[in-house]
Amino acid sequence: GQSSDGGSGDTIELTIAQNSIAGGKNAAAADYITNWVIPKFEAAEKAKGKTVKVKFVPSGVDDEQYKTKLSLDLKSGKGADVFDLDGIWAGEFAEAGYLKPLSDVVGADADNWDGWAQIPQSVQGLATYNGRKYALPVGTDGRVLYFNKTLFQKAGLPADWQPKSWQEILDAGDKLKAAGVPVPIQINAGTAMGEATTMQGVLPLLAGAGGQLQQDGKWTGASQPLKDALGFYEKIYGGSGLGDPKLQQEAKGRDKSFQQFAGNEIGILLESDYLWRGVLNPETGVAKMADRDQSVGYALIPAEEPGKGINGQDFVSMSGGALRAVNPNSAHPKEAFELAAFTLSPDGLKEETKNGNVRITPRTDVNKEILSAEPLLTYISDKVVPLTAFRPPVAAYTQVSVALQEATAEVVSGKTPDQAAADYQAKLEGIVGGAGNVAS
Amino acid sequence: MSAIELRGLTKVYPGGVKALDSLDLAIPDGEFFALLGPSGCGKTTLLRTIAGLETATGGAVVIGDRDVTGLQPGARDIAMVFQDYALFPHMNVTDNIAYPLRIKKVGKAARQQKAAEVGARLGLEQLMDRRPGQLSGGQQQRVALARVMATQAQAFLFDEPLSNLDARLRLEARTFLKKLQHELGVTTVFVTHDQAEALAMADRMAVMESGHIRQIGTPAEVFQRPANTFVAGFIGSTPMNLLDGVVRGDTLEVSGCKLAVPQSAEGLLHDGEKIVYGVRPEYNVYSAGPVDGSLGGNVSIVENLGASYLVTLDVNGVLVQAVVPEGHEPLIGDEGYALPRRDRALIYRDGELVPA
Amino acid sequence: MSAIELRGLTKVYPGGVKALDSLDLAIPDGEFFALLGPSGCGKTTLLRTIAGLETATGGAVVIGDRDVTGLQPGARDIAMVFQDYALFPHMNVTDNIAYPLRIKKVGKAARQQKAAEVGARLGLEQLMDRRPGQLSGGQQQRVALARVMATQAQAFLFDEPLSNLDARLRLEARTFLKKLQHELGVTTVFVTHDQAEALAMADRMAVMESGHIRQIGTPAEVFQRPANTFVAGFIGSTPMNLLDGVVRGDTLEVSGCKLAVPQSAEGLLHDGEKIVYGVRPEYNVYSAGPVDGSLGGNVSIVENLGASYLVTLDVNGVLVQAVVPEGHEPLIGDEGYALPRRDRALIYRDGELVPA
Amino acid sequence: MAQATLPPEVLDDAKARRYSADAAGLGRLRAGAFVAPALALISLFLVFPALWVLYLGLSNYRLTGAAAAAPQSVGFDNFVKALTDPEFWNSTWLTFEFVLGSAVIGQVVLGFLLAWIMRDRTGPLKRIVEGLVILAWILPSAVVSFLWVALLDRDDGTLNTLLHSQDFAPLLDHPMLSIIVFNTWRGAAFSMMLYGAALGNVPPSHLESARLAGASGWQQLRDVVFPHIRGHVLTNLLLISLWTFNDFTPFLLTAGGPDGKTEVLAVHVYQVALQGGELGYGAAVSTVILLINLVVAVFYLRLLRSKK
Amino acid sequence: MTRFVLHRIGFYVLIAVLLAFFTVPLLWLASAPFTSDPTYQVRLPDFTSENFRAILDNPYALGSLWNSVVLAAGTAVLVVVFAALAAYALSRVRLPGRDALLYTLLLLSSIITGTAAMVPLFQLAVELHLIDSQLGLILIMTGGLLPAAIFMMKDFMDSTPKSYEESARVFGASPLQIVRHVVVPLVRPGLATIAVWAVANVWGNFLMPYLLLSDVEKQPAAVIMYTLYTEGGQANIKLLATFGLLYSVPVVLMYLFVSKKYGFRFHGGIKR
Ligand SMILES: Nc1ncnc2c1ncn2[C@@H]1O[C@H](COP(=O)(O)OP(=O)(O)OP(=O)(O)O)[C@@H](O)[C@H]1O
Ligand SMILES: Nc1ncnc2c1ncn2[C@@H]1O[C@H](COP(=O)(O)OP(=O)(O)OP(=O)(O)O)[C@@H](O)[C@H]1O
Ligand SMILES: [Mg+2]
Ligand SMILES: [Mg+2]
Repeated sequence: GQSSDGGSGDTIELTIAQNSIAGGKNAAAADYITNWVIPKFEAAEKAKGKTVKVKFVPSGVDDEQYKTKLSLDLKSGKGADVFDLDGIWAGEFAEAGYLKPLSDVVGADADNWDGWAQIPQSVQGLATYNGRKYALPVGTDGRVLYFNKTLFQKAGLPADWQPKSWQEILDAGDKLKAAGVPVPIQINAGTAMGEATTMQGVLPLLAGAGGQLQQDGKWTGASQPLKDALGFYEKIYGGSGLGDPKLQQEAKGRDKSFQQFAGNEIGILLESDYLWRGVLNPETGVAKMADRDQSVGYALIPAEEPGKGINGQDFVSMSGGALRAVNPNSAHPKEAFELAAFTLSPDGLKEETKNGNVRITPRTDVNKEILSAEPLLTYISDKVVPLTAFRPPVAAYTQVSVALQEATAEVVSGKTPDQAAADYQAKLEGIVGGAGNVAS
Repeated sequence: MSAIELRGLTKVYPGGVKALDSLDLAIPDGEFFALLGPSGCGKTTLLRTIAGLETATGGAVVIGDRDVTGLQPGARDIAMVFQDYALFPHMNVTDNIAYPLRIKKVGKAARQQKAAEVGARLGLEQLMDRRPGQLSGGQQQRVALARVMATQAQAFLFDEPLSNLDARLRLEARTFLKKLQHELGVTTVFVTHDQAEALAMADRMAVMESGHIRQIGTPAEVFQRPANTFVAGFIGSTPMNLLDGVVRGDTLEVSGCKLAVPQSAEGLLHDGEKIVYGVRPEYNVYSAGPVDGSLGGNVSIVENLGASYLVTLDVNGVLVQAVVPEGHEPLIGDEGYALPRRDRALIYRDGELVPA
Repeated sequence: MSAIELRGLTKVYPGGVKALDSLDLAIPDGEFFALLGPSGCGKTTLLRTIAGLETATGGAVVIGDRDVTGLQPGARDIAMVFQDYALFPHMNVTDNIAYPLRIKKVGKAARQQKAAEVGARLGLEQLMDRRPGQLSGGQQQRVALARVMATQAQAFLFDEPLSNLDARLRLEARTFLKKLQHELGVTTVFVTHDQAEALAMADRMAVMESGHIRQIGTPAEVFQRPANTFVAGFIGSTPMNLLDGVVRGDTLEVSGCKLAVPQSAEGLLHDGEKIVYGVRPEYNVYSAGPVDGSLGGNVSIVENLGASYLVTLDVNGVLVQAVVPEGHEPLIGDEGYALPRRDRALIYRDGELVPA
Repeated sequence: MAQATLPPEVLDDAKARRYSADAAGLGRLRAGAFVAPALALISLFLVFPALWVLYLGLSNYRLTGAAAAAPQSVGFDNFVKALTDPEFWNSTWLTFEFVLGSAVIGQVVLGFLLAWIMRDRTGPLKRIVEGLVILAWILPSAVVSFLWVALLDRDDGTLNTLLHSQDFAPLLDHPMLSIIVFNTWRGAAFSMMLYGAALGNVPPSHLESARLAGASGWQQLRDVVFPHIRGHVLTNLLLISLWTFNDFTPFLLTAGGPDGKTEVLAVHVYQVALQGGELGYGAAVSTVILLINLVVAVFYLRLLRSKK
Repeated sequence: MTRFVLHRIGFYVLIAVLLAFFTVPLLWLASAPFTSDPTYQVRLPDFTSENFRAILDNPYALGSLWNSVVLAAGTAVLVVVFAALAAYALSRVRLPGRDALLYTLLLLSSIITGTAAMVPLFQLAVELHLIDSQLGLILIMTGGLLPAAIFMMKDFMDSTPKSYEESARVFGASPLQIVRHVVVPLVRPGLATIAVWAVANVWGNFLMPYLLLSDVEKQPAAVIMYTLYTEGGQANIKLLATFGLLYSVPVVLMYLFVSKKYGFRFHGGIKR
């Protein structure tokens, strides 16, 4: 951020940081920044008569560690001029003063950015805290139920399966089980899976039961929707044989669930679009599935019963997404914002998503074009994003999330949903500062 | 109490060092036997092989009338005192002495009584509660002896038990030890590299060199008639003069002097043959004036031996030593003559005593 | 080469042990001076205080005519050989010998030449590239000497340099060392606890006891007329007989026997007073039959000393030793008589020699 | 080597005790100068931050959120919170199991066993055994954790392959035992080396006198070896207990799971401070760990001094 | 005799069990990097070099190994030099409160390796302008390792005979000369042991290098190892196994070198 201090009078030096690195984690994103954004942006600025030098600061670590490093940097007035962060961190960063409203940092340019018009409200919400925009959304995602068509066929289930209620999922699971599928249903649970349990497990279920983590400034405790969600876990892991309780405890359980899904051992799996893009991808996935396009089906996550989901929905999902922020300490906030915006320009996004690196960008105009060849992402963009929900972007969320994971773990290891919900409420009160902030 | 017999005992260390080379030795019951030899000659190895701490490569060890070659050390019924005494530093004197009994599962009261008894015999009554670290060297040595005595073993093995003591204590200890062995009558093998110790204490002794025994005999035999130049050079508080000479008729020519043929070799030498003439400094009679048949030269060193002096003469470039009683010692540079006693001088041919 | 003088030297260790107690000593230039005494009497401390390795608690150390009391060891211009030689195990012989020169910033070529020279003088030519671990004890000792010689110091300090050698090597080494010192003429202080070594090597010697000097003199003086019973008991390869006695007119009654008053004490004793009668075994003339004025008893131990025997008589419960020439040794249990030489026997009153 | 009248250890020992004073003539001042660079680095990069941690423990400092911008002193609230938190006690208990199992029993016993059976051996066998043991010690933990996941994996794990067993999941069914065995494997080298040196200092003649008296192997250990190496045992215990107490590597294997069954204190602090962002509370827990370490150290030192 | 035979058999069985215990976990590292599609299963490798090519394509892999070498060597050198000097002085001169100081430092050093200390250390580095500086990181890690190093080193120093130093001193050597000429050569195995210990510690350290070095060009292998995961945190076993092997080789080589050259020796026991 302060790097410009040392630069010669008219050269503006900018840095951009992401949790991505060439040859490692999110390599494609890193390549995009270094090979396209930086040269193009410098050229564009040159054309405007400004000499700008951009440096990319790569990283390739756990999100927690990236967050720690980012926080420490920002706290001490350092850090890159432009940096990425998980949308869920917006609130806590804002409260800590690590992030400031864009219009305060950059000025009117921020509000006048032409991209806003292309970004759906729900996605804009990711970057919004207390009604003000703190960053640019980088994209979004969504969760669906994947299923293995080969196994479904064996079990006599349709290839265009779309359950309407939780019971239908369980019924399908029974049939799969009867057909000898080792793991009929995998819904992430337990602490070992970490946030995957929350986002690909308990939160979609909670939403499906009509519950929300936080409502009107109060946290939801041992409410009926939570008990229902935990009850669903019990039906899968509590001796029915529909799920594999041990897998939920393994430190590398999620990896293994991917391997097993790719290896035709799991019938139904609740996951995000990342499974399709990054895991099963026949070319670049970590658990490649050569016949992904033929044998993997997907369906919306149903509410517990039709109309019982949040806002009376029949189907639900959860979404997250990254943000690209301008460092409040930046010496050149305007140029930094320009850089951030440049990375999210239509041309840029198209460039970034070339060569199979397709993801759901924040811009509808771009999505239309790039997703056309990707049925799943189109499906998510069209069908899921409109009905999806987001996590509360507040500091306490991380701990609440852990408490939720622990609640599912308790159910998997044999406690009743009521008991687990009560334990959750007790922990919640500890986290959010007393029973006054909790509604049950 | 039993005799010890070694038959063709051989010990080769891993690495190829042949420390004992087919060695035969018989030590009768009750004898105090000293093993003497330069460093590295195999004394310790011999002792340790008897004890079973090293396994013999070949040959047999017989104690009493048991062949113990294959037995564990603990089963051989022998006791050993190590050079450093090997007292356990964390046990007091009583416990140290009683340790072998504890291993033999003797009851606590019984073994403490035995320890007290043996300790008293060695004058340790006042020290029974101390730890080894609080004892002087001589006291430690007595504790080590007491521990050995408490075992009532068939034989005692001592590996240089006195060499850690200072010179004065050593003298006392050797008198003490000798007396004790005499009283107990236990067969004892005593290793030392101090020839004075061996001479003073042993009933019989053996001189070893690189895994072989070079001479066995009583101290007087070994001192007066060393069987070969090796033993001759090794035994004696001052080394024997070993001078190269040639037989010239009935006389000998030794470094330019004419000497008489010693009594023991009379008639056994051939004219012109090369021999080594050996005479101990104690048997060289010194005089300030020329004497027939003596070795004459200039005094180069005079060392005080207490009641006598060791005078080194430079006889035509060869050093010859003689012991001179006090009051008669010369000054450095004086002329002097050493007359060997014919009854004590010896002749070595090819390193072996004549007659063998 | 300089004289060494100690004035009222006191050393108190932290913890309160007074190792040297206001000690005065003057060692003239070029003298070979031996320090003798039992373990713990302060010999090492004295040497180390001279060297500056310990700081004196009181008094002064003067070397040549410099008061060096406050100087660092390196500035005192002395050289010291430690008991364990302290050869640097990671350097070869050349580097070890040249080390003092390296410290003095002598160039590499010059110091290697000097090392070669000194090494040659001590017969180390073949060994210059070896490490200390590859040398025998005697060779190590010579390297330590060479290193000290290379320094060309004013004085040499030796702390029991021979006690790590085996008995045979020790004899050779002491002759060698004595000769070397004689040639170099460097003032030398030599610490030992072996009285034979001190007698044989020293020009003069001091006997210490717990931080005090008990006697200073030539070896002959100290051996023949020990100034007190402590020295008398300490010096001599066999300890002096020290017998309690009472003056009865012109004779002495010692353990039931009537003895003549020694020449040296004639006319100095009072009737009835209690004295200690001292006579060395070497000065006890032994005979098998009764002799007037002798100590008679039964032989309890006979020890071989080589060309003579040490016979211990039990005289009415008191042990008396005499040296008997070979061929005359009695058997254990025989009756025997020891007649002290009047010119060599001594009288001690309250532990001090009469006349002082 | 030529004859030494005194066995070297006797000589060394006596010398060391008697002339422990300033052999090189360093003097306090120069000794100070020698210690200074180390002390400077330690003060700056260890003592100062460590005190800072103690201070942080008294605040509600967080990585993010409002408390990051303006941390407030909360007195001993964090400590009260820790001491009333069952998870903390759970972690403490697990840590004791972990330290006791893997350090005090595992590493010490295995390390001693290795040193003992290798004590008078030379040649390739010794080199191979020692090399492998030390390899386990020096490999980076990131790599080592993979090795053990591969070993203990429920489906394809080498252990399952070797045992021809199905679905044997040590990390899930016996998580604590797994990390104890793991840490024993990982750390035995240090104890082995230390005991190797210690055993070298046991005078052979003492062992042999015991053998001559007929003592069995166990009796020799009890009566001769242990009394001799007590000091080494305690140094070793102190160091490896401290290290194991603060060892974070189990996290790489089990991530504290399943269900917190392996959430030892070091992992607990990691989760509290890094994943939960509660730096103040994390610092307080660290302080408590420090105090526990202190108690352990004092306990060992007492033990060392007691029978002297 | 039969007892003896049984004894032998027992001994070799025990050795075999121990060897297996220490070898079996290592098998994966020997096979996975050479297998085309490695999983957690140990399989007979098909000896592909593709994985190595893949890791060499990583722009940071080799550089990070070099950085690790720099950091480890730098830290080891500082730790050894400073610990040796300090341990020597502490061993030879009774400074007041020496033992208490050592134990306190040893205890405090355990806190510094934990997560809780990262904030103070980071802030300190910021204030001292040591962020993004390998030297700064080396200094910080040295500070953390020094107490234990001094503690162990002091045992080595305590057990070297003092007469060597006294002898050098009589010849007029200065204290530093004594340390250089005499003490260091004598305790070399100890120095080697401490050096290996320090290297192994630095080699595996992830958190501090990651926090204090932003510039990826300066980051060590421990950090780069973490980048070989995917967006969702999935291990790229292929790369990880291969890099893990490369990452292990230098420490192993260093150990072999040191153990051959100096041998390992430990001293222990708190002497008073
Ligand atoms: N454990 C061993 N391994 C290999 N060689 C050995 C071993 N012990 C002794 N030796 C060698 O065997 C020979 C005899 O050694 P031993 O210890 O018996 O001699 P020694 O006569 O007792 O000598 P010293 O007087 O020095 O005690 C020597 O050459 C020695 O180096
Ligand atoms: N560093 C020390 N601290 C305390 N006391 C000491 C120290 N060094 C020696 N002493 C004590 O000072 C006295 C004299 O010791 P010193 O070493 O000078 O005796 P020594 O005559 O050389 O004995 P030895 O013949 O055993 O070498 C002894 O009582 C000894 O215990
Ligand atoms: Mg021996
Ligand atoms: Mg001394």
